[in-house]
This record gives sequence, C-alpha cells and structure tokens, in this order.
Amino acid sequence: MNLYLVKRILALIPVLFVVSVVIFLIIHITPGDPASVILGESATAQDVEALRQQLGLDLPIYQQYMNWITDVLRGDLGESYFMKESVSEAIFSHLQPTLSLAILAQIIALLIAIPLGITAALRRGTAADQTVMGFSLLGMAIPSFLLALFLILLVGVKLQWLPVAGYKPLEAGLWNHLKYLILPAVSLGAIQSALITRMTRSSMLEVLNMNYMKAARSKGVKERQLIYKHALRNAFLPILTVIGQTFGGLVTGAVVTETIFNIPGIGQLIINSVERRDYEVIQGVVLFVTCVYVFINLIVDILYGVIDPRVRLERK
Amino acid sequence: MTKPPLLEVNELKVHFYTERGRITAVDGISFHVNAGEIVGVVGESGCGKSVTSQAILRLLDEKDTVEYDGKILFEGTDLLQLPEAGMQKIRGNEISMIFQDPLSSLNPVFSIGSQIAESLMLHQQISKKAAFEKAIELLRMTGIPAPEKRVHEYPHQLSGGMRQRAMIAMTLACQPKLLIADEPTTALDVTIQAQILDLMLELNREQGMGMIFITHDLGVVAELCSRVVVMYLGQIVEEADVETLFAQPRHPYTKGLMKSIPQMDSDRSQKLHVIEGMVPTLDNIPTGCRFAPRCPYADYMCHERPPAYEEHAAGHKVRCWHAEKIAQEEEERSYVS
Amino acid sequence: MSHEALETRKPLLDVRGLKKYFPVKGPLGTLGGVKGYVKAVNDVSFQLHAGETLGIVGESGCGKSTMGRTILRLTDPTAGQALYGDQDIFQLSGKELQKIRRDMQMVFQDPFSSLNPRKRIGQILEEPLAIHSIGDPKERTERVMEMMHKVGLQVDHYFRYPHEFSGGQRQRIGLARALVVNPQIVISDEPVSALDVSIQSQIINLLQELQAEYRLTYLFIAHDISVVRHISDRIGVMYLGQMVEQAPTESLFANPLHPYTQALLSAVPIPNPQRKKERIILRGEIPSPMNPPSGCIFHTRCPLAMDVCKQEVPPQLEAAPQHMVSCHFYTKP
Amino acid sequence: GAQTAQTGQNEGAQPPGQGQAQPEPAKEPQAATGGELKIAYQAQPPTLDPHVTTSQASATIGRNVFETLVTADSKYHVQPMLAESWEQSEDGTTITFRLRQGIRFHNGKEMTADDVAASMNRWIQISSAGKDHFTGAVFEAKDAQTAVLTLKQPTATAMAILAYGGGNYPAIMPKELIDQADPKGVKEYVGTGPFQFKEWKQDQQIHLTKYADYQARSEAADGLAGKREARVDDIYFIFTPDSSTQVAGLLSGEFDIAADVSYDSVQQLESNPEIKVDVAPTGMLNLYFNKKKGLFANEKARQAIAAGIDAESILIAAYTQEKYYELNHNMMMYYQIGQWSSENGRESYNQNNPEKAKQLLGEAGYNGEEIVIMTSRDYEDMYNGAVAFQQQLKNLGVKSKLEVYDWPTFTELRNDENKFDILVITNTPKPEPSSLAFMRKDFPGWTNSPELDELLVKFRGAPNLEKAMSVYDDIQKWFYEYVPVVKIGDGNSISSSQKSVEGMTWLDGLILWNVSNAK
Amino acid sequence: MDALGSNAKRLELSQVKQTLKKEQRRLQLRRFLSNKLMLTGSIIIVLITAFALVGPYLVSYDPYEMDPVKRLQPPGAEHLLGTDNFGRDLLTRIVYGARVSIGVGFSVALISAAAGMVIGLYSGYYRALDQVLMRICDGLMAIPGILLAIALVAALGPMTENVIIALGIVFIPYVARIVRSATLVVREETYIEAMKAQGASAARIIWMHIAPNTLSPLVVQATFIFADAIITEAALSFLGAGVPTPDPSWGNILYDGKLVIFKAWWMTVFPGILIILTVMGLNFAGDGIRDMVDPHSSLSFKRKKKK
Ligand SMILES: Nc1ncnc2c1ncn2[C@@H]1O[C@H](COP(=O)(O)OP(=O)(O)OP(=O)(O)O)[C@@H](O)[C@H]1O
Ligand SMILES: Nc1ncnc2c1ncn2[C@@H]1O[C@H](COP(=O)(O)OP(=O)(O)OP(=O)(O)O)[C@@H](O)[C@H]1O
Ligand SMILES: [Mg+2]
Ligand SMILES: [Mg+2]
Repeated sequence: MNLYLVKRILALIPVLFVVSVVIFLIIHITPGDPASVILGESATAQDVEALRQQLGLDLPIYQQYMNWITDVLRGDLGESYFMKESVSEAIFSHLQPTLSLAILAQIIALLIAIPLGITAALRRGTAADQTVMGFSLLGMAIPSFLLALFLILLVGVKLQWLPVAGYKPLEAGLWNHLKYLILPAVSLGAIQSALITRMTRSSMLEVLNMNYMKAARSKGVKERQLIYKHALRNAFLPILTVIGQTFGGLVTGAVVTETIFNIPGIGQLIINSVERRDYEVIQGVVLFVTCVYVFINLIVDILYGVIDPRVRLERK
Repeated sequence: MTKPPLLEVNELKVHFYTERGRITAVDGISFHVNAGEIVGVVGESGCGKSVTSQAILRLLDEKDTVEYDGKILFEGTDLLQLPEAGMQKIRGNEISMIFQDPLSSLNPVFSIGSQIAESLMLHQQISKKAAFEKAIELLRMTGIPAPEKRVHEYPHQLSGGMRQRAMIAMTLACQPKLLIADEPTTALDVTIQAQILDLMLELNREQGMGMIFITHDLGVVAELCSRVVVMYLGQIVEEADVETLFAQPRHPYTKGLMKSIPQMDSDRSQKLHVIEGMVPTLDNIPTGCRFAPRCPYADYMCHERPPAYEEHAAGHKVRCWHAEKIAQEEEERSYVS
Repeated sequence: MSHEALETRKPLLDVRGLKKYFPVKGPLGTLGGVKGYVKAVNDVSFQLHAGETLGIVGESGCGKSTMGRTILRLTDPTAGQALYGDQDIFQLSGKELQKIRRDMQMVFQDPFSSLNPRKRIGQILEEPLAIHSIGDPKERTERVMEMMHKVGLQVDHYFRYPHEFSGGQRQRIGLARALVVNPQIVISDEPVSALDVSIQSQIINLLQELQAEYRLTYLFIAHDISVVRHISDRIGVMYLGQMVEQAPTESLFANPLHPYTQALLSAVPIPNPQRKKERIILRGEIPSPMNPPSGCIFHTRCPLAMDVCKQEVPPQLEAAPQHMVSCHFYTKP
Repeated sequence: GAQTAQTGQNEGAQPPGQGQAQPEPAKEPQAATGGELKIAYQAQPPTLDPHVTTSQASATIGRNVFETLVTADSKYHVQPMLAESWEQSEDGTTITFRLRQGIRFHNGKEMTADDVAASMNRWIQISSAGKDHFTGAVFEAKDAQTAVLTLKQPTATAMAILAYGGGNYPAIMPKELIDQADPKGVKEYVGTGPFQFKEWKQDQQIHLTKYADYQARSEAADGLAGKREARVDDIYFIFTPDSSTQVAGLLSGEFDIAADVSYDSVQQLESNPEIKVDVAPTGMLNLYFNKKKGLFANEKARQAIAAGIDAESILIAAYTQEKYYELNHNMMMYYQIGQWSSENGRESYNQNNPEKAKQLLGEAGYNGEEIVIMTSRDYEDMYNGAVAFQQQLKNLGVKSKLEVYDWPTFTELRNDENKFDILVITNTPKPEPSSLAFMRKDFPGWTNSPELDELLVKFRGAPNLEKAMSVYDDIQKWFYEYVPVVKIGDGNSISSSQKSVEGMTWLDGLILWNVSNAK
Repeated sequence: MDALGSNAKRLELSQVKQTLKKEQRRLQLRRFLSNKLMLTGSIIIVLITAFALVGPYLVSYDPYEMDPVKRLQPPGAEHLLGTDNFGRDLLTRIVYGARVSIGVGFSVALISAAAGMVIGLYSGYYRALDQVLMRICDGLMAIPGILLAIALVAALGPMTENVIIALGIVFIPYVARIVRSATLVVREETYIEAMKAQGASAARIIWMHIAPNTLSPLVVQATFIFADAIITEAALSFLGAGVPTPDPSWGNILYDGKLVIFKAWWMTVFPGILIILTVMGLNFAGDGIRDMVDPHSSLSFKRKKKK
C-alpha cells in the first residue's frame, strides 16, 4: 500500500492511546459512578461503596486503566455495567440506526445546501440570495429540538403521515425503516444544511471571479455545468471539510435529535452511558468515535487531492 | 462588399465601475472582421485590446462592474442585446477566444485533456472517449510532446508554453466562425509559434474562419494578418491592410511602434527607440488628441480638439490631425531607403 | 560588456549538473504511486558572471522556467549544485535562504497568478522592501513609486488590485517587484513578452541602464529572439532539459552551430509583410521529457542526424572561443 | 378499580388483614383481551433486578414479571400473592409462609420454598430495604411449600415492607439464577408474573409478553393484590426521554400510555377527545438539611426555614397547578392518611412566616454566609421547586447559591457534607414511616437524633403495625421539632392514555395487568 | 529616463503619495459606508450590545422575582413578552440573559476561531506539523462535549467560564480543519511561490498572504459556532455545567420554553428571535468583512451610479 496511507493508519495508534488516557481521566474525575446508578435513587453511600468494591471500581486509577487496556489490546472492549451485551456489540447495535440516519440526513442536507448555496452565490445581493441566506440563518440559530418538535407536531400529529418517534431496523422492511427516519433526517438535514449552504455560498463567491470561469464560459459551457462542474469543484475543499464534519457529527451522535425521535443510535448510547456512568461503554464509544473521525478525515484528506490536484499532503 | 461582415463593432464603449468611480476602458471603437479574414490588433499595453475582445463575448462581469455602449453585430445580430442564453449559444460555437493569460484561464482542478474534451463534446456530438482521443490529436497538432500522457496532466504541471497550447487546442476544438486570439503565442518559442501560426492559417483558409489576432509581435502581424487595427488608450487610431500599414503608417503612434522593434540586424549597442512620455491613466484622459502629450507632431490643435477618425485612403482610416503630413514623410523615407 | 576577461574571473553564480525531475502520479494523486518522472531539467551547467546577461532561449517546455525556479529553491532540485559566492544554494535552509533571496530575484512567467489578487499593487511592491527591512515605510513608498514610474506604470495605480490591470501592466508589476530591492541577480522569465514594442523597448533600456548602474546580472529567459539578441551578452539554447549550445551573442548569431539553434533562428518572424523568408521546418514528433530519446536528445528531429546520434550522448565541445555546443556533427564529422 | 388519587383520599383506616383478608369485591373489567400496550416511559432502569436497585422504573416494569410473597392492596393492607397464607409467631420473631402450589416460573420450573429462601436471603443481604429492616434475619425452606422467616427481633414493619411493590421490592426468582447472579444483578429475568420478559433493546424498549401459564389468584383485583390477568399479549416500554415526544406520540396514537407526562402539556392532551388523563400520587417534595456541618446543624436554623417558607408557591412552581399537589403536613403521603394521620405539626407546616424565620435565623447565628442548595434537573419538579425555594430564601434574607447537577453527579456529591447545606429531593412513597429516607443516619442529611432512635425502637419493636401506629403521633411531633427535612408537600404525576386503554390503576407505579386495549 | 533621482522628483512623489493616501482613506470610508451588509450588520450588533448593556436599567421587573400564580402568562400589557414557568417577567429575563448569551457565544467563537485559525494555518502550511496537529484535532473531535463539560464543572465548579473553555476547546478542530482546507490550496498558488522567492518568512506568508484567503470560510464557521454555543450552553446547564441557575440566558430560556412548548410559544419564540437577530448581525458583518477584502466587489458603486 501507499506510504502515506500506512503512515496515516499508524498514526491512529498514538491518537487512540492519548484519547483513551484522556477519557479515562475525565471519566474518573467526573463524580458519580456506575455503582450509584445501578443501586438507584435512594441507595445510601455505604451501599454504593460496597458495590464499588465488588465491581473493582475502588482500585487505583492506573490499575483500572491497565486492566482495561490489556483487555482492549486483546481485542476486548469490555462489558457494559448495564446492558447484557459487550461494548462492541452495543456499539454495533447502536450504529445501524445512526448510520441510516446520518446517510439520509447528509443526503438531504446536501440536496438542500448545495443548490441553495450556489443560487445565493450567483444571485448575490438579490432577493433570492437574501431569502436563501435568511433560511440558512434560521437553520443556524434555531436549536435542532425546535425544528424537530415542529416537524413532529406537523407531520406526525396533525397530518399523521409519519410516525412521530421510534425506530425499526432495516430487516423490518425498507419502508418501515425509512418511515421512522424521514422526520429526524429532515430535521437534522435542514439544520446541517445551514452551515453547508453558507459555506457553499462563500466559497463559490471566491471562485466565481476567477479567470478560468471566464474562459470556460467563452467555450460555451452551459451555465449549470459551469457552476456545478467548474466552479463547485474549485470551491469544494471547504465545503467538503464541513461535509466531513457534519457527517462525523451525525455518525457520532446527533444526540438531541436521536433523543427526541427515540432513535437508539450512537448519540443516545453516548449520552446514556455518560448519564449512567457506564465507564466501559463510554471508553469504547469514544475510541470508536475517534476511529470514525480519523477515518472520515482521512477520506476527506484523500479527496482533497482528488478534487484539487494541486493539494499535496506529503513531501515528495 | 455586399455581404455584411462577420463581425462589426460599432462605437463600442466599455465602462468599468471601480472604487474610484467609472472609467471608460474602451471608448467608442469601430471595426469589422469579414468572414475568412485575419485582423490583427496591436497597440499599447493597457489600451483596451483584451477588454474589447472580452466585451465581444460579453465575458466581463456584467452584473457587477461593467457597462457596455454601442453595438457589436455578429452576422447581423447585436450581441449586446442578446439575452444570456443566446450568448451562450454563440460562445464557443460561433465565436471563441484564446485568453491572454493561460495559467489562470485554465481550470486548475481539471486535467487539460478533460478541458479540451469538454469543448469538443459541447460542440460535436461525440463520446467522451472519442473526445479524449481528439484532444490528444489536437495537442499533438499544437506540438505538445507525448500528448497521450499530457492529456492527463493538470495545468500546474505544464510549462507556460504548453498551457498556452492547451488553450489554443481547446479553442480550435470548437471550430468557430470567428476566433479571437489574445496574444496566443507569447509563451511559445519561435519554432512552435511558427507551427501554430501555420495551423491557424490552415484553419483560416480551409474553413474560412475569421480571426482577430491580438499581439505585440509585429513580425507575427506581418506574416499572418491581412488587415491591422492599431489601438491607443481605448481608441482605434489607425486601420489599414498590412502592407499599407507597414509601408505607410499615418499615425505617429504606429510610426513610433515600428521604430521601436528590435531588429535582428540592428546594432546591439544602440539603445532601442522609445516613445517618449507615459500613457495617461484612464481616469485622467487628455482633452484633445489622446496621443498628443507624447506626440512629436503635436501642436496646439492636437491638445485642444480630439481628431476625427477618418478614411484617408481606401481602407486606411486614421485618427490624427497630421495624418497627411506623416504619410508624405513616410513616402519620402521609403524613396530614400 | 566584454567577455574576454570572463574566463578568469570567479563567476557570481555557478550552476553545475542541475537536475530536476518531477514525479508523474496516477489519477488518485497521493494514492496512485509514482509512475515515472518528467525530466524537466536534465544536467544543466552554466556560469553567470557579475554584470552580464545570459539569455536563455529554447523550445517551449524544455525546462527554462523550472531551471529558474530550482535555482531559487522554489522547488527542490533532484541533483546538482548552485554556488553563489561560496555557498551552495541547494544546501541552505531557513534564514540563510531568505537572506540570499534578497540578492536573487525572479520575474515570473505568468504575470497574473504571481500577484496576490487580494493585495493592492502598492502593497505588493512594498512587500519585498518590508521583508528585507529596507528603509522606513515612507522611503519604501517613494522607492516603489519611483520603480512604478520606471517600468511605465502610473503612480495612480498604487492602490489598485491586480485584476484591474492589463496583461502587460501586470508583467511590469512583476518586474518592478523584482527590481525594487536592488538584487544582484535577476532571473527573469519572459519579462517582456506581454508588452507592446514601445514599452518593451523602454523596459529593455531600463534593464540595461540598471545593469550599467548597479552591475546587475540577468538570467534572461525569452522566446523573442530579437529581444534576447539585443539584451544578452551570452545566450544559452536549451532543448529538452539540456543546454545544447552556449555562446556569446555575436558568435551565436553569426555562426549558429547546433541544428536546433539554426532552426530556431530561421523561424523568427520578420515584421515586414513583403519579406517572406525560408524557414527550417523541424520534422518529427517532439520527444517528451518523460521519456527523452537516447543518445543525442535532438536526433529525432535533427535534419543532420547520423547513426551515432541515436546511441551516444554528444560531448560538449568548445567550437569557438566560449562557444560551446553539444553535437556529434562537430565532434564526428 | 383500585387506588387512584381521586378515590383514595380520606378513606378511613381499616385493620390490616392477617392471612387471607376479605377484599372488597372489585368490578370485573369487561374489556377484551389481546392486543398490545405501548407505553412511553421516560427513564430506562439500570436493571430489572429489584434486589439490587432501588430504582422506581425498575419496579414499575419488573413487577409485571416478578412477584412477591405478599403484596399490598390499594390501602396498603398486606395481602397474599405467592404465599397462600402466613403466620406470625407469638413473640413475633418467626413468620411462616405457606406457598401456593403449582406456581411455575416462566422457564417452566415449579416454584418451591428453596427458590423463595434463596431469593429472600439475597434480598435481605443486598437490598437497601432488606439491610435496613431485616438485619440478621434469615429465610429457610422448611419443606417444598413452606418458608420460614426468622427475625432477630420482633419487627412491626416486616410484613408491610415485604408487601411493598415499589423500588427494591422482594421479588422471588429461581434459585439457579440467584446463585449465578453477580453484583450487577441476575443474568436472566425469570419470574412468576403475568407477563414474561422477552427482550430489552437497550435505549429503545423493553418488551414483555403474556405468560400463558400464569396462575392467577381468585380474589378480585385491588391495588397490587388479587387477580392478575394479562389482558394484552405484549407490553412495550418504549424509552422516551423527551416529554414533548411522549405527548406527541400520544396525540398521534403512537403510544397507548405515557407514564409521566409534563404538567404543562395536560391542556393539550385533555383537549383531545381520544385521550384521557389520570393523576396519581408520585412523591413528596422535601428539603434535606445537612445536619452534620454548617448552619443547619443547628436545629433553630432548620426550624427557621420551616417557618419561613411558603409551601404553596413552591409547589405551584414544581407542579404548576393545585390539582397536581397536596398540602399535607403528614410526613407520609396524603393518600396514606387512612393509615398514617396525625394532627401533630399541622400548625408548624407551611407557616409562611418570614418574621419568625428571620428571628430564628438570628438566634441560630446566621450572618449572611452563602447557603448552597443542591438539586438535579433530571427530575423537573425537584429543580423547579428548588428554584422557587431559593427565591424564598432570598426573601428571608438568606444568601444562597443553587447548584444543579446531573443525577449521578448529584448522588455522589450529596454524600459529601462539605458540598451542600440543603438538598431539594422528592421521595417516593413508603409503606410505613420508618422507611423514609430521612429516618436513616446514613442517608445524606445525616439525621442523628437520640430521640428518634428511641421512637424507632418503639415503633419497629411493636408486635404489629397497628400497635406501631400509635407511635406515629410522636414521630410526627419529633419531625416538626427536630426538622430533619422540611416537607413542602405531596406531588402527583400525570399519566395519560388512549381512551381505548381500560382498567389502568396505580399503586407505587402503574399497574399494567388487568389492563386491556381495545384498539 | 528622466532624472528620477533628483530631490525635486522625490518631493513630488511623496506629495502624490499623500494625496493618494488621502484619497484612499476617503474611498475606504465610502467602501465601508456603501457596504450595506457591513453597515446593517454593525448596526444590529451595536443595537444588541446596547440592549445587553443598557437594557437592565430600563426594565422594571427583577429577573428573579417569581410569582408562581402568574406563571406562563401570554404577552400582554403587564408583561410585554409574557411570563415564564415561574411567573418571572420574560422581557426582563431576556434582557438580562443577553449579556450572558452574547458573552458566551462571542467568547467561544473568538477562542475557537483564533486557536483554530493558528492551528489550521500552520498545519496547512507545514506538512510535518499537519500530521501531528490534525491527529490532535481528530482526538479532540472525538471527545464528547458533554463529558468534557461535566468533568470541567466537577473539577472547577459551575461557572460560565468553564462553559466557555469547554465549548471553545470542542469547536477548535472544526475551525482548524476549515482553515486548513483553504490553506492547502492557497499554499500552492504561484503568488505564494513568488513571496518565497522574495525571501518572505513563513510567518509572513502565512499571516499576510494565506490568512486573508481563509477568512471567508472562517467567518462562516465562526458565526455558526457563535449560534451553536448559545444553544449548547443551555443544554449544558441541565448538567450543571452551564450558566449557574437561576441566572437567565437565552439558551436556558429556550430550553425552559421547550418543556412548555405546547402551552407557551412566547418562551421559545422571543429568545429564538433574538438569537437569530444576533446571528444575522454577525453574519452580515462577517460577509461585509469578506466583501471588504474581496477585490472584486464594487457592486454598490454601480448601484449608486445607475439611477
Ligand atoms: N476589471 C477592471 N477594472 C478596472 N479597470 C480595468 C479592468 N480590466 C481592465 N482594466 C483597465 O482597462 C485598460 C485596458 O485593459 P486591457 O486588458 O484591455 O489592455 P490590453 O490592451 O489587453 O493590454 P495588454 O497588451 O497589456 O494586455 C487597462 O488600463 C486596465 O487597467
Ligand atoms: N509542478 C510540476 N509538476 C510536474 N511537471 C512539471 C511541473 N512544472 C513543470 N513541469 C514539467 O517540466 C517541464 C519543463 O517545464 P518548464 O516550465 O520549465 O518549461 P519552460 O522551458 O519554462 O517552457 P515555456 O517556455 O513553455 O515556459 C515541462 O515538461 C513541464 O510539464
Ligand atoms: Mg491584454
Ligand atoms: Mg516557462
């Protein structure tokens, strides 16, 4: 394989190591622990202490870390304190809904954002531009829960077109699967599109005045092609970057949306395991999320070079 | 001439809105190009050649900063009145253009092959594969070595001359009725320049392609063009066929130009001839004749009143109060030599 | 400038065996791996003496610009040395390199893209002065304005953006930028190609005046043979990454030795519509620097090519005083 | 019908029954069986093993699966469930349970006294309630159908606690599972209840199905007691943390029941003809003082707060409307007044007398230091009550800071006497006063009163609960003198369901057997 | 050439420069004034800042004064914007909340933009640094914000400053990557090569030539972060990590509003409008700045000329 790729993949190791240490520290600084959560609302400090001992949570922190990391190196991410499944199973089972949702939301966001951003850039200063920018401002400033609730009330409750919340896996049939995802995907997509729209507009503005646009126009390239092919590709690096970021954000936890729509995804897993102090799961998920980001950013970086051949990420 | 000319530019003015206000970069120029004719445009750097040529294709940023006046008739239709969609049909198809600045005019993110192929596919119904093959062929015609490899390269990987040739290949792909070439051979060595000029002449002869050829190289003008337009500070100051112009320039600026050319057989230790003084800026245009401040012939009238653009001999138009006098001088000179 | 004494003096810049290969990559860029090399500059040596002008002409794409950029370390050389004084430019780094760049300036071939579109001309021109902390801000401005004036730009242009200029004006900005710091060596890549002849002659005169005044040294890359002839003391002819002929100007024009040089000279257009002259038309496919021909690189197109040319690389020969040529025709007649 | 808020108030106390008490005939629900119940439930329990956790969510869901030896009817009278009958020895230290015959666990195994002994002993050892009330007690299987509980000393509260159906209830599970259990709980959820555990999709839902071989009791249903019948085939507890989603899901018909909807959405729900809204008591809002350290180690300071606050406006802030709270000076909940009622403290409750408060504070030596109030926002009523309380403190001239944490942080920090002065907590109802959290020395707030110790010995040492009740008056008196906590009032929660859902009742959480859904 | 070196000429040149400079200043001012985006943006920002600073002196209620009986009153004469779920005057709370919210939004945007810009520029410019810095960013992106916030409050106590630090850190990688992506392209431009040829130091190239080109995506990203920070702050206050209760902030008013959304639209609508307004002001100003550094924009000049 290529040296650059190898280097990037090897770089994952120190990143994971550092992240795991940091997370471990953070988790253990944070008050509350799984014992107190298991025991419920009215447990006493003594009860909690007893359970802590039984669970091995009273060991010195470096020892706990060593125990954990040796397991991880053996490929075992550990067991949840709460779920009857291993951490890797938990991640896997929560990944499916999140992936479906993320992909759908991303598609929606792009379908909204790219054309709108381009329109705004082309019609800069006109009413169309201002309308588009107005909407994207709404998207930026409105908390996602408001849009989600609005959609639920309108489409789910008033019109009763789609279920308000919940999730069905793909095995339940495509439509059954999608039906639950459309609303959350739309609400996420719409919000995410705000940033992409603005980024598209401003990056497009940077390139529209370039000479090569003039030259392409002089060849008789149709306006659409001119924009979508010649300009967009040149303007695409920052756009791609935010797409990568939003996608990363979607895959690793659209917490609010998942909560409102009751989607048992990675976001829920993260927030719930933080709320339950499910240490092993938190650690596992964070490692997983790190891999996701490293991977997405790797792809984005490779795409940089494909999109713009001038970009070089390594020395020759 | 009963048939209308291929292109007729009539009192074209181009105004730019800059932060310092409105400036008129091209100020009422008129000329025409007949089908199958090569018209050379020469002139001071910054006199408006590129602006004129881009105005013909309406490529300047109309929405924001540019305003046009006058008429540009292409086969009888006024391009300035055409809607953008109509313009799109003309660009590339009927009129195409080689830009002066090859690097910034090539899209950095597409290989030159795909840029040429794009032109081809726009104007001919051919497949992508065929287009690429044709692109290779065109690159070969312009003298790029190993074109089958070069098609996949990106503009930044090419030398200045190769970029220019890629631009040329791209325009030739369109097989337009009118080609506007804005200094197309500046970055080419003379052997390749010769090859390219031959290529253009061939197209001109075989397909009757009209051409506006902007250049500073009077040698090229002499070899290629049939008629020449001389511009100075946004105006046309002289127009004539090549022989006449080179033999009997009637405008002092043209005369100065001729004298400034470094000759292959000149004395190297001599300083080159220069036209004294500076070109005025566009927001500070002299009243009277625009060339007057630098003109050895200038008199009171020149400074006061702008000369008219008049036909002095058949097909020889000049904008100068002293055109006749200069013509006489030139005649005498040619007798002497 | 007389060139008799040149041999004995120590050169200002001594380039030895310069090579620059660009890797050719697959469509996936970084991922595709290297598929071969473009041998843009392939073993070029020459010397530049203080106060002289070395003109470089040659086929488009033969590596002239790359040579200039490599000497300035704008791209790293593959091999070779460039001795400036007693420093090898290719070994320098960081601060030392920055210092040396004050003495060596470059005029870029592509006038527009070498100007930052966001900067006003005044800023662009003052920048090199600021970089090398020359003068106070006021002096800098004055100097810049002077320079603008000299290259035929109006002082009013001071606050304009590059896109508001014509091609020739941009080229003059690039030239002014190089000259404004009073460098020792100016590598100018087609500095006058976009200028009309009257301004061109003004600039050439300026260059010569400055040379006389400050003993500037020029590496002057151009395609316009008559301009090169006018300004250069010596001329190097490049073909496909190599220097095939190097000679004092008079000698070269009076007696072009290399067949490529001969073809080149014959192709110069003459500004006289009546005089059509005979050109040597070079036949054959132009070879690619990715895959240069064996033996003499010119043999594929050479009207005089012999069998030996296909196999053996011609040695450099001093055919006349200081007139170097690499051609079998003269070594093995 | 069983106990709901509307019907449960002010009913006179009846003597708790021993053995099979005569339940009042309840009208048989006529609704059809079959179908499913989708219940939007806010909190996901940590585990369904009730021995381990005190979580109320765990109880509400789990008691459909697990059953107890005895249980409570709507008036908290102890009634038999898995036990056929029981007998208490003269000295009150042994209780003999006769088990019902032919009861099978969901895994098909027949329940015997071994299972009971194993389950109950584990419960005694690890559950909070077990450790508190049954120190040193042991269960033994005398024969297959007889289990004997031997107590260290006579315990009046014993039966009441064994019958309790809220958090930490003493569920009976197969011995094998008890033996395999680890500190986090049993590995499988196998009980004897009308529903069996099917699946727990983490963060999504718990699925229970009807247990076909369930052996129902024959008595009419009343509270948790009597006949239990699974009238639907499936129950889904769908974890819906967002309260607006619960409401929306009800409105759209997605959910059949929302277990705990927010007060401010009632209007919206009531305006929908398809939906009904039920109110049920949920807990009491209390201010816990840090009696170990700081200002409130001083009794006077505690009395000052009790005197100064306006309970009503705190309750409005917490529960929004009068119908959702009760002013009640009893330390027990308002619906328990039938059993636990005392006039003591009536005049000390909700005095709303800032002058007195300021005076008392002065006597306590308060001079303007900042009081730290701590609460969690995981329970909206606690938080809202705390905010309102803080505002009242300001009116009393007390400077304070309100710290809000997520629940796990809160539960850890509240164990640290240096971290707070007052906690704002809601407590779930308990079957008898000595189970209340503030009675315990080891619970945050750290009640430490010799007086109380004496009272508790008297109370728990009584031969049975009726006898113990006479001590309640004194405890109540102590409550208002010592002021371990300030009781603000009792709160109700709102559950809401489709009109098609019938037969839903409440006792320490929703009761889902005997509920049908004619959809 | 004429005698340029002469003193007279020099004098003349510096005079020319003087007049040019003056002219330029005039133009700059005109550019600013005719830059409608910039102007509107600045006006909105100034107004909202004034609202935040002066507002508290103009409202007649106490932001903490509650009246549970009057909870959730719709907008009316007594309470212009209605009351919240504790019966507190909403207008007053919004006015007081402005300072916190704008402060948090602005500080977070500033911290992450500044740090992100430095990281982005340098890792875009130096390939070796890129490997390290971007991997750190990958790691930072992966750490859940809530966890960081909870840990910070736990370690340092509930303070607004902690929210700012936590959010600032969380958002840095987002800015960094955006800036880097723009840097990667600009780095390869010929004019950067020209600057190198001039002998410009890396710092000069990075800050004077590359940085302005990254401004426009940076501004977009920063305004987004501004809005996001305001909203996220409120989410954190649920975990005790936000602004200490019961201090008002737009975000926590919004979140309180969410709980009563079926009953009291005003609690979400009014703070929502203010957030939108502020973000709009910032965006306008940001776009305005972009236009100011964009040599191609002279739109407004034409507009003015054409009647
Ligand atoms: N976008 C613009 N804004 C303002 N002025 C402009 C703009 N484009 C060109 N100009 C001015 O218009 C004049 C004519 O420019 P043009 O490019 O046509 O010159 P040219 O004849 O092509 O010169 P050259 O031979 O140097 O390329 C120049 O003075 C230039 O400064
Ligand atoms: N960045 C690059 N990557 C790959 N190949 C390059 C790069 N720059 C130049 N080359 C190749 O190097 C060779 C020499 O290019 P160079 O620009 O030096 O030619 P030149 O002599 O200046 O030509 P011209 O007169 O046309 O400007 C060409 O084949 C070109 O394709
Ligand atoms: Mg031009
Ligand atoms: Mg070159």
